[in-house]
Amino acid sequence: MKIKTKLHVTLVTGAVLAAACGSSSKTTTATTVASSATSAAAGAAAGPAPAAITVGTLYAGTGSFAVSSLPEYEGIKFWVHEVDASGGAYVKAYNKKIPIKLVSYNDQSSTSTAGTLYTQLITQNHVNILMSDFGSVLTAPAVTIAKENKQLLFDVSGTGTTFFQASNNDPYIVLTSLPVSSIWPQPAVAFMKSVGIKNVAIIYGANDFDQAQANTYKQGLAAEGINVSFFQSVPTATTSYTTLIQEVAAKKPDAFLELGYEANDIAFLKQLHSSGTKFPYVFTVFPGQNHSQVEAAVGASGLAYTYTYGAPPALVHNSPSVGLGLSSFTTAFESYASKTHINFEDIAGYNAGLVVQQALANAASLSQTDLRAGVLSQSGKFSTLIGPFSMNAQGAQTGFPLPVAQLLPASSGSATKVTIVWPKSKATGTAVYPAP
Amino acid sequence: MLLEFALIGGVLTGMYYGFLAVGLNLVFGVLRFVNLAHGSVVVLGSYLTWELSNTWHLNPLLAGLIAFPPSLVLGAVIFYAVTPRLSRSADPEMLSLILFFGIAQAIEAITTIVFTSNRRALPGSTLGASSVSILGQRYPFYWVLGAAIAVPVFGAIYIYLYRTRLGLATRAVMSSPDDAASVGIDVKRVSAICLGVGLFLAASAGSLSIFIRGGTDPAQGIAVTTFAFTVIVIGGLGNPISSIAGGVVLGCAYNLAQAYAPSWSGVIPYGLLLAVMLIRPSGLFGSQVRVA
Amino acid sequence: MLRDDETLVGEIPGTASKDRVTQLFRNRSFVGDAAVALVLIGVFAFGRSFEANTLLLVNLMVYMILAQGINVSYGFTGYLPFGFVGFFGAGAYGMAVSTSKFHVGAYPGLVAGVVVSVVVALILSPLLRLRGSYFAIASLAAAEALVLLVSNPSAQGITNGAYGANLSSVFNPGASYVSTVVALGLVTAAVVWLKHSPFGLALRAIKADRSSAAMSGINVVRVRTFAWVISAAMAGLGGACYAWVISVFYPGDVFSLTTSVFAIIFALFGGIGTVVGPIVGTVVLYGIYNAIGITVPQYFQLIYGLLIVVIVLFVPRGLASLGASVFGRMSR
Amino acid sequence: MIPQEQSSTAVAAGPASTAVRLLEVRSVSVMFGTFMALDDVSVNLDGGRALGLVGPNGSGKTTLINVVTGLVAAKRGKVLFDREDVSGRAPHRLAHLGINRTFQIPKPFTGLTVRQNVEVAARYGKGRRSVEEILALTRLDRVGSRSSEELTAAEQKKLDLARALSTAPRLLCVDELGAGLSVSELDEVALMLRDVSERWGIALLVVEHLMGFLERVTEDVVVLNAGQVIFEGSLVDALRQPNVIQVFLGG
Repeated sequence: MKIKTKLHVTLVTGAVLAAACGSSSKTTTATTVASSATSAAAGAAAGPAPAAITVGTLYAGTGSFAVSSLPEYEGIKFWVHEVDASGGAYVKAYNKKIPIKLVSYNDQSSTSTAGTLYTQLITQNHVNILMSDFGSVLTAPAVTIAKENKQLLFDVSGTGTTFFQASNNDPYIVLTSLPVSSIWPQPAVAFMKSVGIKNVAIIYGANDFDQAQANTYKQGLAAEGINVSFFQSVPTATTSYTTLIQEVAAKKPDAFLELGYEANDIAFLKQLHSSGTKFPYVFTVFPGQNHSQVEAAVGASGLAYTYTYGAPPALVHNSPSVGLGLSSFTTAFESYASKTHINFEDIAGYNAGLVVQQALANAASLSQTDLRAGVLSQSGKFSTLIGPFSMNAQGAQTGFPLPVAQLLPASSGSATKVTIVWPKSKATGTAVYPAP
Repeated sequence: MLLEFALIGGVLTGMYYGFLAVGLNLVFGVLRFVNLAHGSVVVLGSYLTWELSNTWHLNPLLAGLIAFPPSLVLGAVIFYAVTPRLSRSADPEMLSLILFFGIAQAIEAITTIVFTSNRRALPGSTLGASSVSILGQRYPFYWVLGAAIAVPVFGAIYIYLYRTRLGLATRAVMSSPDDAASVGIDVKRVSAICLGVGLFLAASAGSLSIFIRGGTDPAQGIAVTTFAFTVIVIGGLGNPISSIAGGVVLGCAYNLAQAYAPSWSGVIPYGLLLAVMLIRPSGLFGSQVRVA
Repeated sequence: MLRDDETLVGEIPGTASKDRVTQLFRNRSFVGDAAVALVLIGVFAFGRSFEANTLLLVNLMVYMILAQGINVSYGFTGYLPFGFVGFFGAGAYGMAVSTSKFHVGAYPGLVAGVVVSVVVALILSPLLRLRGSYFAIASLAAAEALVLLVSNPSAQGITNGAYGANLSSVFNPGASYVSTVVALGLVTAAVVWLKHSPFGLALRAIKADRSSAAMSGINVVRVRTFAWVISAAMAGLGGACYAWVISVFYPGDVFSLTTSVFAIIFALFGGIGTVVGPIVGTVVLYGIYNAIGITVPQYFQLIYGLLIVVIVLFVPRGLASLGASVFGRMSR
Repeated sequence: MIPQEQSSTAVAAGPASTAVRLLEVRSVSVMFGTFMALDDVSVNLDGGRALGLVGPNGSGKTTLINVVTGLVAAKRGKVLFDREDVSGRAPHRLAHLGINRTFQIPKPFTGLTVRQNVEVAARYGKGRRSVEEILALTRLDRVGSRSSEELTAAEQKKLDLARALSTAPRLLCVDELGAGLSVSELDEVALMLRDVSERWGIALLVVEHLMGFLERVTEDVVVLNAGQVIFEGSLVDALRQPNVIQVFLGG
């Protein structure tokens, strides 16, 4: 499939070149090749069952998103592997199991390339299921393309709030593996109230993901009567926080939240540690999602006693109604991907596959609208290793809550352990507040 | 108090910024083009540092010394392979710029292939201490270390330029390659050495950059080059020693912005670059336009 | 300010415009260039019937537009703006803000995109005082400053800041595609005009020697600024069309430095100062990018980097110059 | 600005009845950094007349032409053209007024053909002169379709002249046109200059080292040394002046 597509693209560009040079013979050849691909019908419910359900997705092999995108892609591949090993996914429309076939391209973290490739997946590969690449930035180009082509977009981790506004009137998107970023802070706000935090400082990156969280914090904290004494954005490319930390220290807040991407969080935590300044509660986003890498960069002493969003593998839902539980996933995935440290993105990719599986198992036909109805019908009805699945009418994920975790020193002292401390029902340890 | 912190911090980081940029200025002074691969070499130096520290458990700052021989060789190879053809072309200055952009892309690609695109960072504890107290406030140890290393580096460059024969030849080539050639200076040899030394300074600055910039990844190159270019434009193009002054101005401006208008701090280097170029192209500390 | 004894575009003394047209059509290279433009429009106008991935075609067209913009700026006047993508982004945001905040229609939105990029070009025109590499890097700084401006939370009321742009209110795949084809047509026609008009000659004269050009009566500053504005307008139009097609984007997407880099390499590879060069350069390199770049991107970047080195050293005037010399030898 | 007493004035005046004062350089000084390139220089030239500008290297001849044609700004003093103060005006404006020049090292528009080189100047210079006529006059018609960088040095000099002429100047500054030409080429170019000057009534300001060339074009000279006028009058007289001889032989 891949090779054919490449050949196809080459031929078409060749055709344009040939045309530009005034030759006409090559154009005809390319036209024939192309039209044969166009005529294939997509996702028809009637007629015989397809030999395979094609799932198309993109991943970033290089560039700024590669670090997060590659594990997520591994997770998706693992899901395909698992499903096919069990004889395929159950498809309600044909009342039988059908194997899954994965088509994927590398967008190199470039949104314009991603745009072309999403179109490629829809118009040339005619995939039954379209899954987006990691994060809001690389999902954004897929949103309009999916809507234009009336193709349902399974948005894996693009939590940007703008995708799910009711005013968009977009019935072609569902968010599979993370809640929309605007609801991430909810458990954390409750926790901060419970330990009696009165005064909070927030710095956040000027991007969709972080800004949405920051604004939710601001509103949520205000609603709880907690004072936000410092609220500032920094450009996303910022890796220098020392002076800011000094400025915040002067305000003596109980809590200091830094909402950034992974590179921001690493730089922030390192510089906070080097500054010699202490806060009772320090919160960053990524240590909970990619603990091993953040710890390697920051060092255990820099991470100790800071807080983050708790996510699997630290967060354990061991008896999900759908898919593998965390411990069996860990064993199976580690042997499949020959990895030793799994992180949240691996799980997010796998989880997206589970949601797709639910869509197939509950949709009346393979049409994109039926698939969406299939997903929505299951809102509140199943849980996976991330937690209970829940979705609103705009396709935004409202389940999979992210609890509060603290990075407590492990017994050896040279490492930290992500420990869930809130809500109590999920807690695997007790919070140490204020941090020593 | 915050002002004081921002200014002292600005001076400390600024001296390091001068070190980060001085190689670019040396190359510009001698070869008359902007080495767009400068930032990519800085990044390469950072990766070397990471490998040394993580794989070989050596002091990360050793990378700054190890880089010397390969940098000189690389400088000579690039110089002798490229300049003869370029100098015969219609627009050598622009073509050099584009050419070194190509070299930067190639270095970035090789860095990605060898080290993957994963971001690498080293905990501050690798350097020993974590913070230092100056006038009652605590500053990150690597800020102080950066400044402390920048001083001897600039001292060495000063001695090289003003106290050695090769340095005299270098200054002659900087002021006029034709005149230098006419008094028997081997302009090509001096240029090749300076390109090598410039690359070495970039690579060795990279070993601290992984701490001061909070980590490194292959795609940072062009941003580092622009930043370094801002430093040398402020200081004065073609006058390596003035780079330290340019660094301090930029360091202070950036730190003040971080303290009082953090959301605009990212604009500082670019805004300052544009302002200096349009208002005082010779730089704040550069010599006046040379008399013909 | 324009005195009555000055015009921007020189006139041929004592020649009626009709003769002028006849004269142009006798010029074989003009006919060739015009034919290229027409074929190009034809290919893309009917492109959707043989290529279902319209976004691929749109990207191809957008890069051709940008490469032609670089061509005007560097090929005709000798200024190489590394931050050329700034105008592209300005055009995209002109389109986005005018349609989603001020609720103008899509076509006025395209015009607004061009206007915004032209305004940015005029604001930045003092940069034209800078020489060669200074100018190249200064323009890069300007583009970087622009994206920080657009995405800053205090600009959110206008640009929607970091949350990005959403043009779903005017989203129209068919019309936006056709507009891109028309935009490419206009841009190509403008380059054909530049190459064959006295104005284009004046630009090339300035590039060859400023003081001789001034002594020939050319208002160097004004002519150069005008060319700079044309080049920016091209990028702005490309950006506005792209914004319309893609409809949902973040500031970083339309101000990505990679876009500048691609456009510059495509133009240089094909050959600057010609009509056909940037087109061929884009088709070949973007074609290769799509064919192999997607599967082995890091090797592709390596190939790209080395390719630039080879172009600069061995074919500084691009493929078009190679083609011309081969063609010249054959016809002899 | 009060004219200083020691300012020297050179006049190439024709019969008072017909000549009109075309160019008046009044007490011009030019500084390059701390170097005084021109020190209080005044030169006058009447319409249709020719004036030679001689002096050793670095005496300020080319700088004076640069001031007159607007490429260099004077620190003090004025340039009047047709009794109008044109100091500090942009070169293209001066070209439109009728001031033009050739360059010591010819600067053709590389990449353009010889004909296009002249066309640009004809169109933008508002000369309204026929390109073909200029090409024929400067004997470049046979190489009209060649690229300008392919020309010989002598042809490039003629191209410079052709370009200047096509803007229909009333004052033409000629900067060392003779340098590097063979004897026969010198003759040809000198004749050409005389011819166009008489035919179109162009005033000439001629910088020249080669006295043989100069005497075929004009009799009147101004001698510059170290940025100051040291002699004005006829060429024959100049060569009898001890201080002029000393400057040329001893300097």
